Amino acid sequence: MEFTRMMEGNEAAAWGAKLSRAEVIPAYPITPQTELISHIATLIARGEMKAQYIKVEGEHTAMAAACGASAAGARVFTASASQGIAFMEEALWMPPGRRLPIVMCMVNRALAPIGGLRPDHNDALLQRDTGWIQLYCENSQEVLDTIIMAYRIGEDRQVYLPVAPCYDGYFVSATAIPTTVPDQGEVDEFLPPYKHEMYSLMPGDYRRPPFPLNIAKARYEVQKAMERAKKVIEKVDREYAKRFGRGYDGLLEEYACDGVEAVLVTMGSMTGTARDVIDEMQAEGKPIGLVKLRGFRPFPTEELRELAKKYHVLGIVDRNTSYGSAGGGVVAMEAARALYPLDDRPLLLNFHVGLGGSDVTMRQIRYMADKVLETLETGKVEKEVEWVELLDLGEVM
Amino acid sequence: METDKLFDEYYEKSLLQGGTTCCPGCGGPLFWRMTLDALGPNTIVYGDGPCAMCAIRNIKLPTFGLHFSFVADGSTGIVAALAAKGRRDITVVSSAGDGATGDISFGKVSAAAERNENMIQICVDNEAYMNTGIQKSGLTPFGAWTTTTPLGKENPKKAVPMIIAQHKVPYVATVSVAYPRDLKAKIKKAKGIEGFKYIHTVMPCPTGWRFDPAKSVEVVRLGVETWAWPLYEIEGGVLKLSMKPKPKPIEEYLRPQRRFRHLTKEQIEFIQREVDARRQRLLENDGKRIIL
Amino acid sequence: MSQIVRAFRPEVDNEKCVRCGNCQTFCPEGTVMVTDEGVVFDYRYCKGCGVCANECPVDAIKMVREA
Amino acid sequence: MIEIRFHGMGGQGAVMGALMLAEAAFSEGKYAQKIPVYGGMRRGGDVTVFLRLDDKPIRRTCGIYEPDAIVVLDPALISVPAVRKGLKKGGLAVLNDERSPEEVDLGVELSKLATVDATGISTEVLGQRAIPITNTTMLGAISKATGWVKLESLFEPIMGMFPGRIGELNVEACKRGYEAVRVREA
Repeated sequence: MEFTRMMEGNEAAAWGAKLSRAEVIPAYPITPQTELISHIATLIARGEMKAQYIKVEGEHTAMAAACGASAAGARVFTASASQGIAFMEEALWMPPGRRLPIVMCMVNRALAPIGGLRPDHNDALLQRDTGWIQLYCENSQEVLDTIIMAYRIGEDRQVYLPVAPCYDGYFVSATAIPTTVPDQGEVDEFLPPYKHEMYSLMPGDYRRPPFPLNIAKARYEVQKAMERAKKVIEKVDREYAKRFGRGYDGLLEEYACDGVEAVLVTMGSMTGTARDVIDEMQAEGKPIGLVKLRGFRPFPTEELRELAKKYHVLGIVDRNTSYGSAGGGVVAMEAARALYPLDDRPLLLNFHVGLGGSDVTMRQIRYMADKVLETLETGKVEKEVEWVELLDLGEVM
Repeated sequence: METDKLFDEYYEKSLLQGGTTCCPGCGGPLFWRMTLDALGPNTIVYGDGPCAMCAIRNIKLPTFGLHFSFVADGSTGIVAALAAKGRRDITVVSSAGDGATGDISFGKVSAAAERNENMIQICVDNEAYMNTGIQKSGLTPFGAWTTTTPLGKENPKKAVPMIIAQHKVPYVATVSVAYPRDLKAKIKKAKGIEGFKYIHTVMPCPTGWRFDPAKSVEVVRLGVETWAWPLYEIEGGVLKLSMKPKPKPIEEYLRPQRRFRHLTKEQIEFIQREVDARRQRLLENDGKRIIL
Repeated sequence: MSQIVRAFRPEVDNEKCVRCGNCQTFCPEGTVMVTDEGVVFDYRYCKGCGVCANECPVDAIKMVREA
Repeated sequence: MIEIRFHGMGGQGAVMGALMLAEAAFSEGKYAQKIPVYGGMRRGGDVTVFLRLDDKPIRRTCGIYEPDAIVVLDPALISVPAVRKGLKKGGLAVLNDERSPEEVDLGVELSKLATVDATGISTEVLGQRAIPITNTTMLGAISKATGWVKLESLFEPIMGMFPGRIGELNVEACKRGYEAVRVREA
C-alpha cells in the first residue's frame, strides 16, 4: 500500500531499489551513501526485500560485480560517492560499453583534498564522458521516483545504458521530508521484470553482443543510444506522472518562467532553495525565472536552444569547477556549446557556488539572481565567471 | 578432406574451438581443453586480459570478461545473479593470469575468498606479464630474467596458493598440464565443493621463458620432478601432496629455460637450497592441517 | 583469423606408433588425433610447435620442413 | 514557516530528536523538513540540525542562519556564541538548563524562553551516561513550551525509533520534560 512519511534521501533511495525489485546489490560504504546501503541491508535482513547484497571490498569491485550480475540477467542496484566514484572510474566505463542497464546512485560529495564530506557535483561530473545517463534529483521524493524511472529508461531496448540518479549528500541524502512510497503492485505494473535481449550468460541460451570489429561504430551506437534516451526519459516521466501523480518534466523544468526574460539555471538540491528565492523576487516584481537542469547526460541541447529563444540571460550555477577550463564550470561549458550555433545567443553568466560541500544560501542565490537581472538591463556581461563564495554575503556553513 | 571432416566433428563436440591465437606451445589452450572436459557444458567462464585467455575466445561456453584488473569481481556478480535466479546447477569459473591474481587484483581475489564466493578461481601462472611483452610480476620466480628484471628478479615468488589457503576456503590446489589426470581430478573435485575453490596452474610459456616450444610439456613436467612446482591440494585446511617424486636437481628445470641462463653457480645452489627446504617443509606437513 | 605460419610440420610413422595417445593428450591446439588407422594431424590449425614429437615415447613423430 | 535550529553534542540525539519532532508535526498534518549538519558519525562532537515546519511543502534546502527558534540539548552549549548566533528578535529558545528561565539571558529579546533540566530527567529515567541522551526529554519540553506539536503526537515517533522497553522509558522522559519545563514569556 502507498504510504507517506518523513524520510531521508538515502532511505528513499533504498525504497526505490526495493520497489524496483533490484536482485543484486554489490556495494561498498562511503559517507554520505552509507545509510542507503544500511537501509537496504536492514530491508533484506527483515525479509522485506529479496536481493543478493554483496559486501564487496571496494568500489571498483562493486561496479565490476554489478556488470557481471547485470550481464547474467539480474537487475542491479548500487551506490557510491566522491572518492568511491573516482576509485570506480575504470569500472564505470564498462556498463555503457557493454550496454548493461545498471542503476547506481551517485550521492554527491566533494572530492579530496580540497573538500569536505558535503556535496558538490565534481564527483559525478567527472563521469560525464563514460556513457552513464545522469539525472540530478532535488529531494527524497524525486530520488525514490527517479530510481524506479531509471530502470525503465536504462532497460528500454532503445537505450540499454546505465543510469545514475545523482543527489546531494546531506542536503538530500540525510534531509528528511514527507515522502510518498508508492504501492509495490503499481510499481510492478509500471516496471516489468528485467530482460536484456542482447545478453544471456546462461549455458544453452548464451548470447552477448558481438565483439565490435568497427570500434568507432560501436562507440557511435552508444552515442545514438544516449540521443534516443532523451525521448525515452521524457516518455517514462510522463507515464510515471500519469500513474503516480508526480512528474519532473523530463530533462529540464521551467519554474515560474511566465513572462520573464532571464533565468537562473540550477542543478540538485539548491533548486529547492532557488524556488523560494525566485518566488520572493517575483513577489517584489522582479521578472526572473528558474530552470532546473535535471538531466545532464544526455544533455538537453535542443531544449536549451528552445529556452534561448525566450530568455536573454542565462545565469548558470555550477556546483563544480574545472580547473583551467575554457571558462567556468562544467554545466556552463556544456551550455555554451549547446548555444553556440544559434544566431541570436542569450548572454551567459556562470557562478561557482557550494564548492567543496559548503551550503548554497538564500542570499547567495539572491545575489546571483540580481546579477542576472542586472545583466538583462545593461545587456553586458560584467564577469563571465564569478566565484560567489569569495564574496562576503553572510554566514555559510 | 576426410581428416578435416574428422577434426570438424571433433571441434563440434569439443568445448574449445580449434585455432586459437595463442603462441605455439602455449599451455593455455591445453589447460582449458582439459579443464572444460572436466567441468562439462553447464559452466560460465569469467576472465579477460591475460594472454592465456587468448584461448577464452575459443571457448564455446558462455564467457564474460571486463578487463585485466577485474579479477574475481565480475564473477562475484555472476554468482550473485545465479543465486538470485535460483540456478544452483551452473558452475562459475573465474580466471586470471599471475599478474592480475598476484598483483593488481590481489585484494579482489582475497576478498572473494573471504566472502567464500561459490566459484572456481583459477590462476593461470606463466610467471610474468607476457601479453605486454614479458614484464616481472609478483609471481615471477627468483632469478628469472624479464624485460623489467634484466639481471634477474631479486625477490622470491609470492606464494599465492598458500596465502589463499589461509583464508580458510574449502579447497586450494596446484595443477600442471603435464599431469592431465591429476588436473582433471582436482577440477572435478572443485566443481563438487560449495564455496571458493582456488586452482593454481603452471602455464608453460615458450615465448617468455625462452625455450623451444616443443619442450612445453617437458619443462613443466621437470618443474614437478625437481619440486620447483610441487603439486598439492589443501582441502578443509589439510595439506596433501599429490605426488612425491624423487627430486631431480633443479638445474634440469632451469637449464632449458633461457630466462635463467645468466644464473651463476652460487645462485643455482641458492635456488636448490630453497627448493630443498620447501620440499622438506611440505613433506613434514603432508597430511596435516596447515591453516593457522 | 590470420593464417597459420609454420616452419615445420609433424609427420608420423604409423609403423613405429604404439597408439599411446600422448601426442593427442598434450597437443596444445587439439590438432592431433589417434585413429584406428594411426595418428592424423589437422594441418589447418597445427602451429608446428613440436610438442607431439617431443612427447612421443617412441620417436614416431618427426618435424619436417614445410615445403 | 518556522525555522528551528537544534544544537547538541554527538550522541545526545539531536538528529533523531529533530526527526521525531518532524514526524510528530507531519502526523498532525504539517509539512516538515530535517537537515543534519555533522561530519562523520563520531560521538562527542557538536551537532547542528535544521528543522523547518510549515503548512505547505518545504522546498528550500539550505542551512538556517536566522532561526525563529533554537533548541539546545546540552547546558554546556548555551554559552557558545555560535549557538545563539542569528537568533531572531522575538524568537524562541528551549534550553536544557537547570536554571529558571529568568536567570538566563541569551542577549536577544525573545518572545519565549523555556528551560528544563533534561540532563537530570534523562539521567533519572534512562540512567546515567557519559553523554546523556536528552532528546526525548527536550521534545516534551518543546511541546509544552511552543505548542508546535501535541505531546501525544510525539509518542508514536519515539516508539518507532526505540521499540519496546527503551521506547517506553523515552516516552516517560518526554512526559517528564513536558511537566518540568518552565517558560518565561516576554
